[in-house]
Amino acid sequence: MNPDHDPLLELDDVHAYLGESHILQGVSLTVPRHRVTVLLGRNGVGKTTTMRAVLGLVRRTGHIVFAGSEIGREETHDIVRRGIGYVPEDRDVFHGLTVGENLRLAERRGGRPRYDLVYELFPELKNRAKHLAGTLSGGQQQMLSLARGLLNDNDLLLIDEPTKGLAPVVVREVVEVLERTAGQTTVLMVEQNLAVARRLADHIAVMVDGTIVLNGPATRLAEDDETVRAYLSVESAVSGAGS
Amino acid sequence: ACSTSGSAQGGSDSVKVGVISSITGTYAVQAADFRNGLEAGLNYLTKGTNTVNGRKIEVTYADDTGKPAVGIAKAKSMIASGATFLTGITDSSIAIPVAQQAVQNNVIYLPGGSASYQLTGMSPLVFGNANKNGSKIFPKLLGEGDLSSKRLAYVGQDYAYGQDTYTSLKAQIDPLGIKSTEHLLPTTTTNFTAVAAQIKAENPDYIYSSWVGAGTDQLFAALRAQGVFDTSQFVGYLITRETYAAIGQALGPKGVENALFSLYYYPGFSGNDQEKFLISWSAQHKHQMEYDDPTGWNAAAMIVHAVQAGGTDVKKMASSLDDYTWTSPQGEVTMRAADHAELTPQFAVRLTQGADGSWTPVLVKAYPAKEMETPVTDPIKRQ
Amino acid sequence: MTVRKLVIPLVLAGGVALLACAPYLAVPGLGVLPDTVGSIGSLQVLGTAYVIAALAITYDLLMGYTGLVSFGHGMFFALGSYGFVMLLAFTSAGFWTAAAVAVGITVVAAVIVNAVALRASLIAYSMVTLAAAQLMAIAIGQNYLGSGGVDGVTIPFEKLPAGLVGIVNTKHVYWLALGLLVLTFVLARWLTTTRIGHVWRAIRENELRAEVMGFTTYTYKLVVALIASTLAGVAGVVYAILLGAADPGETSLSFSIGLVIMLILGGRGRVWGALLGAVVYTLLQQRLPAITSSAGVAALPDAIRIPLAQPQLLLGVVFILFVLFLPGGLAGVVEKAIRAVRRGGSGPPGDAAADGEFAAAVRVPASAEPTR
Amino acid sequence: MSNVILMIFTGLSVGAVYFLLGSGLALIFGLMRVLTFAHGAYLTACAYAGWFILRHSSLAAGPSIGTLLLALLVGVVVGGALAFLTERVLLRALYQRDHLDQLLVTAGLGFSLVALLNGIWGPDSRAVPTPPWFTRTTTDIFGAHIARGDFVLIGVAVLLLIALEAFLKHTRHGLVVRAGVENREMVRALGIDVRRSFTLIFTVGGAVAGLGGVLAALYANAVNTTIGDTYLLYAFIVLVVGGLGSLRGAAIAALAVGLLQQFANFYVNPGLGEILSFILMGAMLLLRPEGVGGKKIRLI
Amino acid sequence: MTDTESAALAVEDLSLVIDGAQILRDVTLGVATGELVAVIGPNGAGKTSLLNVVSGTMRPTQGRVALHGRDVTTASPARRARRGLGRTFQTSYLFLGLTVLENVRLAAQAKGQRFGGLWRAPGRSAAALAPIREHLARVGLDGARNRPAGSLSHGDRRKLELAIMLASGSTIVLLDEPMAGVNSEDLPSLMELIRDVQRDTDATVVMVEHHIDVVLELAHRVAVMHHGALLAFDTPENVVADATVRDAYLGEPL
Ligand SMILES: Nc1ncnc2c1ncn2[C@@H]1O[C@H](COP(=O)(O)OP(=O)(O)OP(=O)(O)O)[C@@H](O)[C@H]1O
Ligand SMILES: Nc1ncnc2c1ncn2[C@@H]1O[C@H](COP(=O)(O)OP(=O)(O)OP(=O)(O)O)[C@@H](O)[C@H]1O
Ligand SMILES: CC(C)C[C@H](N)C(=O)O
Ligand SMILES: [Mg+2]
Ligand SMILES: [Mg+2]
Repeated sequence: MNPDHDPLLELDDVHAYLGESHILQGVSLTVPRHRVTVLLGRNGVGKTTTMRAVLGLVRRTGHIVFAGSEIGREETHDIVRRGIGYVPEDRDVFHGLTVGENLRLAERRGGRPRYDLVYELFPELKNRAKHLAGTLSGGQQQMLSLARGLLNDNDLLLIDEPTKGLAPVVVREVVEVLERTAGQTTVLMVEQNLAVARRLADHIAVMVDGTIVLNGPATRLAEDDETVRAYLSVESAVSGAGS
Repeated sequence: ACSTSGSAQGGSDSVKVGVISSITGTYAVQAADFRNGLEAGLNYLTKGTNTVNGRKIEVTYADDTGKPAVGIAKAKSMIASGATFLTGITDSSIAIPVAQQAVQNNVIYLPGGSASYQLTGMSPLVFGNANKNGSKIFPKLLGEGDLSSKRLAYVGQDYAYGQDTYTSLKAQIDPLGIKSTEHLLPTTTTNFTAVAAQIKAENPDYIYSSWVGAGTDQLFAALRAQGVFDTSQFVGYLITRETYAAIGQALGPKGVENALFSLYYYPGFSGNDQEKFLISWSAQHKHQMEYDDPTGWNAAAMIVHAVQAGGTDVKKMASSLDDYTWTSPQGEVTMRAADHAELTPQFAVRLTQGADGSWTPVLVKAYPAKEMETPVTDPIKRQ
Repeated sequence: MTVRKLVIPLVLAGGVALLACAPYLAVPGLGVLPDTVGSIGSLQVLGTAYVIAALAITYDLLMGYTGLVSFGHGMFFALGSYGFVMLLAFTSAGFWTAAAVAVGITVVAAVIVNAVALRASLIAYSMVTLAAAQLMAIAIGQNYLGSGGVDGVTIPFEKLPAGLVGIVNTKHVYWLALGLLVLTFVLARWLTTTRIGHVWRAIRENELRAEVMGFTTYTYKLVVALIASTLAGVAGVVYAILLGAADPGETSLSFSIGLVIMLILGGRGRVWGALLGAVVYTLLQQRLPAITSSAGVAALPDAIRIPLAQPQLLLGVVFILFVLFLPGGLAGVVEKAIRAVRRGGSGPPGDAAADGEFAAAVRVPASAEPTR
Repeated sequence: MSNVILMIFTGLSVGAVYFLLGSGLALIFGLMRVLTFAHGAYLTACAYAGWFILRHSSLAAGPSIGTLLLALLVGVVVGGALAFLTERVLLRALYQRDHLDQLLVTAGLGFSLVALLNGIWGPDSRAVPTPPWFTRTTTDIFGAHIARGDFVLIGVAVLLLIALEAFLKHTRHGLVVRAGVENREMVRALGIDVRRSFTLIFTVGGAVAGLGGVLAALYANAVNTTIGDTYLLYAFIVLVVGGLGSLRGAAIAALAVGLLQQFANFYVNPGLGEILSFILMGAMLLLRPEGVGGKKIRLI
Repeated sequence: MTDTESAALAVEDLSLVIDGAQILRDVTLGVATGELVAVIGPNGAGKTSLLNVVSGTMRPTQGRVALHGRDVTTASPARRARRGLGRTFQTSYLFLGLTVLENVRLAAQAKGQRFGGLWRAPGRSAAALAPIREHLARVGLDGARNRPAGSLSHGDRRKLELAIMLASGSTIVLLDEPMAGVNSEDLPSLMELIRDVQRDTDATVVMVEHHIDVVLELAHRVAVMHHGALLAFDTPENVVADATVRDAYLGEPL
């Protein structure tokens, strides 16, 4: 089966708005099954917003098809229950809840939470289960956030900068786990650490100012290094001095 | 008065009366009573013409909503549009500043339901209602005979009204040799067990309460639970009809049997023409009579007399009311010149429960205004 | 730019001049006011609205600009009122002495209460001020120092300057109230544009960040609290003159909540929003009963009449609708309208804020804030 | 001695009433961070609902146990329903906004609801028929006359504490709401319908207020439109002293405030207890801002 | 090793215990004026806590903190800031409702606080705004200056933190993971920026950073923390060569 012909997630002309700003201006993107797709782009181009649009966390229009069904109009919790794990860029752990409670909250009804996997990857979380998540260090919070995303057996993982704030050793472990899970799970991730991106990416998508300008197999990243770099160094019209 | 405003002259063909009351708010019942009594009184005294000496009595009503700021604004605007009389206020915190306005602006203030002491003796233009406080009925409720060995415990709200009531009570019972203790509690009290236990420990012969409004029922329940009513006789006020049942129930069978209350107006007692008229007027207007209906009637009586005797001169109108006596549905009423305290009859009643479960006061004894006269403590200073 | 700089003060000055002429205007009050604009009743209502508006502006400095939600701001207003009236009534102090001492008392109380309350965190600050105000309410309710309990205390009017006594002089009291409002407004407007005003807003946004930046936030908060409380005390004195009395209602929780409501109606964090909200609130409160007790309402069937006959109910409903549908308050509506008009004229939408102006009422989504 | 016992029991029963109202507040505030000023109005409305059921009973004999339970049930249902509607209609739109907006909308509702009750039944007190054994019969413990109702109140408060704690422990709703207050979007992004839990918790809070309202009406023998506000202030004290949102903290605080008030009022000076309650609240906020049962979190 | 007496920033015997957990243990560290020190260490090693104690948002249970030789152990964060200390936060910590420009301007204002100046409006002329816009331009945010900080993307917020730092004119700068979330294309220019500023103003910089390339490129010396203690404090080369550091922190390269 050719993954390109059977994408797990497909965005077609998706527009998203924040306040009065038009952030995504017609994003079209395919995320092939059982592959890692890395979304690249400068700060402020709309990578995070794209993920949030898939989850229904921002006002959006256009078509979003997940595993064959249109989810562009569904509510966030219904979308997520279809089998999506989300690791936000801000960590967004619940500071007032303990580490254990954070994980308990992430358990999906009817599913089998994979505590063994999570604790093996981040043993620290087990030791700190009774502590408030708000007392964790930045990196430890990132671990918790990743753990919440990995806890359930999801079909799709949306991961926004998974290695941000992690020590190099841990980055390595995370990469290995993601490689392992990629066999059964589909991953769409944003990653600024180029080493990580290179290692994991099967597919890439490059964003400039709210649209996808490049979307294809990662071999292009190596071959077309110049093109990709050219896109990536385009000053964003939103945050750049040019506006 | 500092200013002789043109307002008092008004239109020479009409007399303007401004009624300010809590049409909405805590004292809405009193406001409705007052209005009914006033209208009935005016109708009766002017034989339905609503004119005195050829001058029309024009009454306007305003809602103070229980707020002094609103009440004062209404008063000022009524004064500005030529009112000669202001009346109708139940809430003391509005009555006092409005009475001040009346003095400043050469307008006559007539009593509404407010029981504040500060109104008596304030000014030649201000007429107070002294019935609810400082009444001689207090000792009468305690019974005849030698009382010198008796003890009384007083419970009241810890502000001017409750404090004043105790002061006047004490002034009446000290000469009789009755020893008394006072228990003043914050108006916001909700649990009365502590005070009930204290009173129980004192084992007084009488327990006297001037409590009104929120907390009344808890107070009675607590006194009863501690068995105060088993050993002490209750004496106190009855205010609106709505509270009869709560008080009766709380007192319990034994407590209610012994309890004696004072009442400002006992419907049906005087049986005079005025009362008959008020009763039929109320029936016509589908109004349930209460203790403040005569307050309105009394205001009407004073207005009509003042206009007859004083013409258009405010000072003359006011002085015509000094020591004026009239017949009201309550009986004979006098406006005492020295301090402008309104002397009215008082009634001692018991509370009884009818077969249908409703509670009604039953007359024990009526006291005419003369017997109710208290010493003048705060005479009006006249230049 | 320069045109704006000239036009706005001119318009404001013109507005004030017009309001100052109100006592001589025989324009109909159109139901908003009890009578014609220049009538005594209307002047009294307007005067009350002005004083309350001045108070609301001082509260906006605290709550709208600095983010300090006090539930006891009425306390300082009441201290001004009670201090002034009680000094006049029970001491030989004259008018000016009483006024000055009353404001002095307010300042001392404000220093004590705020120095203590500001040590606590934000929500605790609300509660400590609530506790302080309740203690004062209890003290007044229980007639401490002759404060009169529920009756309040009235001004012995012989001690007032002759020009403030009697309804013929209502216009003087009106001007006094207007003067207070103009003074407070100008002062607040100016304060909010200064550097200190910017620090207050920074504290509202993120206090710890401001502290780490080098602002001793405690001192800044104390300064704004003192300014607001002192002005509230002055407003209290004027209110006492207007009312002829000190009124225990000023100490109640609902009075202080009323201030919050005014800011919401008008739009918090904007001086003229507070002004607008307070005026509308006061007018509604004074005028709704007239509507609800009108003959038209009395004739309605019970199910409609009962709700309509309760001004508090209508006020509550109006207020709920505002919170729900006009979160920027009246000021927000006006600003939106102005922006729409300007946009229709020229310039791209994003260009409205000039360099150095605060961003116009940005609503940062909750998720954008760091979870603390 | 008998006075000490009496004061302990009345202190406990006053504390129980404070807890009945305070726990609903603590639940709502502790989990949802909504400081609801409508809570007093719920209590008042439910007190009237209870009175509505009880008023047909004879005043002398008092209502039967069945009627009593019915009144309690109606109170709980009315309180729950009011809270349910409040949450659905008013609060739901406001979670993305400042907590102050939520406070204000409930304050507006509180105003309106009390005004409506005023419009229908007037400002005067209404007598609530109470079974004779509730307020009028006493049990003697070491010579102190303790009203039987006091035992009922204390019992109900204890049961309520147990029930609420069990509810939070054995369901995920408490967790969902606490997390939802911090970051609503993230809870949704975990696949949880956060709105359901919010509605449920708010409704439970209202139902608890309803229970408190009917009991307060029985306890006072009467209802009027101010009873909610009277208790609300003390419920706030309990909430604050207990540590914003801790149920157990609220229980301890309610107990402490109740006892403090009774002893101060009895042994020193009536009214002192009320003043001391506010001083206690102020002191607590300054010395231990997180309250008896609250926890501190790292800021950065 | 810098003598802690003459150091711009010195901490001595610093310990921090919260609820029985030892978060910092006897940390002694001196950073010379004009030196750029990187702090590395596993997650939860205590790096941020060290910055918190130095900047005053946390009080140590034991030990001393000195800035330019002056003891500030009990001083408030604001006092330390006025002594020239500035810091950024691990997760951006900004005035979200104020514009980007205002965020930066406040930092500049904090530097020159004078009582009289408080009662004047901040300058709005082009000349007055020039230095602020200059700072914004250096991090690439001048175009966004009138937008509320709350509407910036994550990476842009990190850049704004740096601009704030520039404007504050601090002589001792603590940076907590300044590069986290910054897109890879902008890394070199921001590194350049940090180096330039540090050189031009002779500022003392302590930077916590997990980007090992950045550390190697910028740092004069590297402090390694582990379980709250200072494990090593040496040149980047020596630290990277250290076997324990490799095992506990760096691991195999990807
Ligand atoms: N609340 C908001 N209002 C207006 N614009 C916003 C808001 N939040 C974000 N934006 C803008 O939306 C654009 C896209 O933001 P997004 O967070 O998706 O970027 P990103 O590609 O993830 O950037 P980064 O790499 O920095 O995380 C940015 O230009 C940002 O400034
Ligand atoms: N308030 C607190 N209560 C309990 N533990 C705390 C508290 N603050 C910090 N800690 C713990 O102290 C340790 C050090 O935290 P710190 O934030 O300093 O780590 P860090 O070195 O900055 O880590 P990272 O690289 O992940 O940001 C962590 O284990 C953290 O959980
Ligand atoms: C007897 C009461 C109705 C009097 C009222 N409390 C007053 O203001 O004086
Ligand atoms: Mg992003
Ligand atoms: Mg850290």
